[in-house]
Amino acid sequence: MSRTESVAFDNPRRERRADTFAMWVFIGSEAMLFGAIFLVFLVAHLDFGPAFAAASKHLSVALGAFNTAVLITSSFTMAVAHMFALHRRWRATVWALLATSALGVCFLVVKSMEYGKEIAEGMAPLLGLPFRYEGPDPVHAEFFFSLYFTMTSLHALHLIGGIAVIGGMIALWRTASPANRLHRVEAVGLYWHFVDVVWMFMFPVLYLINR
Amino acid sequence: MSFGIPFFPQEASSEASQVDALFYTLLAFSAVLGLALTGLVVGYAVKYRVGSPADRTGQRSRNMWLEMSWTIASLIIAFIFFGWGATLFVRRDHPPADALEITGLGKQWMWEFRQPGGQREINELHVPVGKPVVVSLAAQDVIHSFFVPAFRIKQDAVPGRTTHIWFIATEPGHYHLFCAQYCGTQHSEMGGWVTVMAPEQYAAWLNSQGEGETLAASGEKLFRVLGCSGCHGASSKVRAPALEGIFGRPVALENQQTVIADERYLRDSILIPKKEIAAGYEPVMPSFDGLIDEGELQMLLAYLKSLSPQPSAGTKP
Amino acid sequence: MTSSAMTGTYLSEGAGPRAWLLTTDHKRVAWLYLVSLTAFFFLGGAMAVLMRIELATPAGDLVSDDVYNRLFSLHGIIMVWFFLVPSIPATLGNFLLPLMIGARDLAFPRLNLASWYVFIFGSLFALFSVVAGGVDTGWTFYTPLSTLYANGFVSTAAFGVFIVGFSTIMTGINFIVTVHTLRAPGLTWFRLPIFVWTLYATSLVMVLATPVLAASLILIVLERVFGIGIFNPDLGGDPLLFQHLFWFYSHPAVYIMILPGMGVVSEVLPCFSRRPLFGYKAVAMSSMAIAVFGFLVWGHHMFVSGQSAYAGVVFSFLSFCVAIPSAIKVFNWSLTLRKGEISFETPMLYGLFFLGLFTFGGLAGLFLAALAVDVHVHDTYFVIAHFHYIMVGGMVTAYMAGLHFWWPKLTGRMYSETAGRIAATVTFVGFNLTFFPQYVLGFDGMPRRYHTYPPEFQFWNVLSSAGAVVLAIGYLMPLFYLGWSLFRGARATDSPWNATGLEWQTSSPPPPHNFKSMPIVTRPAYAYDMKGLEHERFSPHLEAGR
Amino acid sequence: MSELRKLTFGYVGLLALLALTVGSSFLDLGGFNVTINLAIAAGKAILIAMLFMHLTGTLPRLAVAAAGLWLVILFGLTLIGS
Repeated sequence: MSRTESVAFDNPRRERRADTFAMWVFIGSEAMLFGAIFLVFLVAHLDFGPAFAAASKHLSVALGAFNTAVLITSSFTMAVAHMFALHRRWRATVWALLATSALGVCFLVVKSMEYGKEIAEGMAPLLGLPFRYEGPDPVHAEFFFSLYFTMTSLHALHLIGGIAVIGGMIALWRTASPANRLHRVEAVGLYWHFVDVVWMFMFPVLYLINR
Repeated sequence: MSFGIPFFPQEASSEASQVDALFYTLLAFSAVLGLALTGLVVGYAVKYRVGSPADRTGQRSRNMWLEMSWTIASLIIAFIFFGWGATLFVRRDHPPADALEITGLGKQWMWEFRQPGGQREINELHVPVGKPVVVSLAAQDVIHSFFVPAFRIKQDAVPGRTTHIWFIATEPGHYHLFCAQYCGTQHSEMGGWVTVMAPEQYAAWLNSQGEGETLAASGEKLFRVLGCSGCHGASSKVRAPALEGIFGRPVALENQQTVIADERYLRDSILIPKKEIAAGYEPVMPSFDGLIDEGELQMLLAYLKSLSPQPSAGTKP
Repeated sequence: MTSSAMTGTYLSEGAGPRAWLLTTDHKRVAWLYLVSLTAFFFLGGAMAVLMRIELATPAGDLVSDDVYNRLFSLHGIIMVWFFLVPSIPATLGNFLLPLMIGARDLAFPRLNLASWYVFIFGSLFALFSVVAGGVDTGWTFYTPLSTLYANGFVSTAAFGVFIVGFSTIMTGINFIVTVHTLRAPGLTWFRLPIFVWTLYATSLVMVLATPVLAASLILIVLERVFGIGIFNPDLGGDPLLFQHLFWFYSHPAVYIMILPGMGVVSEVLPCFSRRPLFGYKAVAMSSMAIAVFGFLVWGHHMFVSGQSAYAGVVFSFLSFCVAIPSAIKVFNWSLTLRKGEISFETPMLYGLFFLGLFTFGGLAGLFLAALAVDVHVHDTYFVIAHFHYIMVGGMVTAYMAGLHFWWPKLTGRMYSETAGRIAATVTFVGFNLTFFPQYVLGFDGMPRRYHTYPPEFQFWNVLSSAGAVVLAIGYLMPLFYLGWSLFRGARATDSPWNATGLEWQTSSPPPPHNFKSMPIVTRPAYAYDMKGLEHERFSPHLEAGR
Repeated sequence: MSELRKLTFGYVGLLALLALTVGSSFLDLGGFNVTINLAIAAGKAILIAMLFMHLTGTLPRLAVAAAGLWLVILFGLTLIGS
């Protein structure tokens, strides 16, 4: 019985299939969450295109592009970890997982540098901070930055969640059976890649409006 | 009214009898279908109760023909009701051209109306019988909803845009006016009466209210006080689009698009001037967002519309 | 039977708070939900009774306008998110889904327990809002009222609902995966009980709609706390966008609530008619159709909101389309009774009352989908009557039917049949007395959410308030006789109603992992017309070849 | 190990698409910039889904198709209203 995590299954292969399916359903659900926020952004973008384009120019494309590359790399290392897990090369798996979470931390560090710069320049319309914006239509630029902070911080929260889960998984590594290790790596990997996909859309939508 | 118990609301507009025709048809249909189903279920329940001598042979648990036919019948009936309701509904968008235009402003927790002659009313609305009336609605704070049950009409007043409702009152009288969209603490107190009067009495009532300043006239005054005329005026040094006859005309924009200068465009141009810049002009106009309230905005819109000769019946965005 | 019948059941496996609060047995988790949801049901119900008492007179004499607004807002929030949405899935569904498909548990037992803790955590926020002074936005949280003008504890309430949303999603994922991967050998999709089909359809809606609600509530909280302006027209935001997002969730949420009720009735009616469900496939498919079409109709809440007339026409058309699968179901249920051997035990009474109330609620839906009529009755008591006929007359009645139907399986005890029949009848009478007058009130033009009203509406309001008292009695009665049966009720046999379905093939109450040996299914659901079903449908001694 | 080669191919492809999307944004193509950006993002999503997430099997595809369909409904019907 201990070969499966859930009493409902009597066979680890079926359990792994169920886990994978559950992750995909969860990802579908998450896609709806981000979809709704993207919809809000799209409606606003259609209404205030020029203001949004102007405001978008105040974001740092260099840092954004760098961070995108970091996330792509982390997805790659995560996929590599899964590959090692399939071949039961556990030590290599752990190293790849550690690399993945380190890249996740790197993304967050760069992101917080960006936040810091934007707050210092007075472009964060949060908590009553003064909004100083040199450009046309500051009202809707403020709207843009509201959406920018909402979307990116929601994404960052998901990333923090992913890093925490990888950490927890490594902490429990010794107690898990090989089957459990494999389907945990698989489940976390799916989540990680999904968070990456979200950023693949967020980056052009926020940073690259008609440079 | 029977024994003072209200079963049916009064019908006091041209819309009311048509909506009621659909309503009562639906009611008859629902009653027939509902009672038939009830009868069927009760009938079966009695006939096939345990121990009854009813014949139970030849039972089937599916019948393709029967299932297909009730599916198709439901579809046809549904489409008839859909078409009927939609036909009545789309007329809301097409008020008669000669309609009397009244502005209504919802705010927590009262309705403020301005007659075409400028007479101001709070929680009261006087209209003549037999004449189309358009009410242009705006909201100062939260969403409100203009609802006159006897007219069978309702329209939300949404902050940040202008909406319209029109009707032809058919019966002189005194009718409830409600706010139908929950709007905060005193929501249920927000409302009053619509008084429908014969045209002569309406004219007399208007006179007794004193010849107020029309909305457009107030708007014109505001236009000068706010300094709009400094740029938009004929003799100004700053080049700004002339506004004579602008309402309802197409405007070429800087980004090669063209929009019709409807209420939405004019409102946005005052509050968000950078959003749609007229082609050939510098985007120098400051935003008046926060400097004027909804009531003042309604005045400015009325003034701008008054600069156009054509009838200014509501066009929805 | 002796008390030894109770040993070796899921109830006898460990007592005390630890054994219950840390359980991962789906049957015990179902009880955790049952107890917490019952508390919320009576809390929300008490608020409704207070409102009805206030409305017995036109003047606002019992409570102030602020208090009244808080009462209906919290009544809505609690009833929708803390009772109706989880009601049948989290209690009966949790208990029965694995039993009905021959599984040892849900696919993810720990996730299941976690979902209850998340639910409780979220409900603490909502309860805090109640205790701290309430919310006065209505359950719909319309902007900009909720973001800029309301002065209650909107953020905590919205945050509570947001958290409870996670619990809903967890349950939905668990159910979907369970149905796909844990069906017993031989249990093909078209042999599944309709209750499983409806739980599946509901889960689909939960998983795909709840995140959109979560997004809109996040934005509300952000607007209130951080002052961003996504729905604030002064900052370029659009208040109607909130309505789109809100109803994208909240209209399908209505189907989250009603679909499992339809499933319960599809179990009860065949059982007490001794007949297979008429048109099984059509009922199964119409459940899926409702789940999908339910997403296409949200704009019918916005016909007079200022959205374009074109959108109104499209949404009206789609709303009429969603009426078809519901109509098909009603016809099928009615014809199930034909040539049956009908008996009228408590679950059947509730089931028949459901059929009537759902039909009359559904027919009112036609009025609301018809554009020109909706313009008149929108935001009036007509709407209140309509959705209470569906949600309370339909859903809660079905919930009571299911609770009475499976009570012997849940507890191993029988309740007093007489008391059950009386309660069902009192509920039915009280319900109609409460809500039928509201149809008339709505057509007469009384707007909803009114603390005071013009005196000519008083007659119908008094009737409605009197009905509410009767209805409250009808709902309180089961609390007593079901509670009494827990300790004094006669022992139940494994299948007291002689029903088909795998859940009746195991003992009452079931053992910890549901079945002593793996069941194999050889027959379609509702094989009431086949002889000797107890022995053929379920072959306990055949071990599956896997 | 051909698997590693597949993953590396995906990785390099993703970086190339990133370069392409950043580069294209500096060209003024009018309204097409947004279209191109979104198309490239969709391409990246497909690469990740197919190569990194191993999107195979009926059930996972069912989940993705459902979410996709529902997003189309959400976007489509909201935008006809505004």
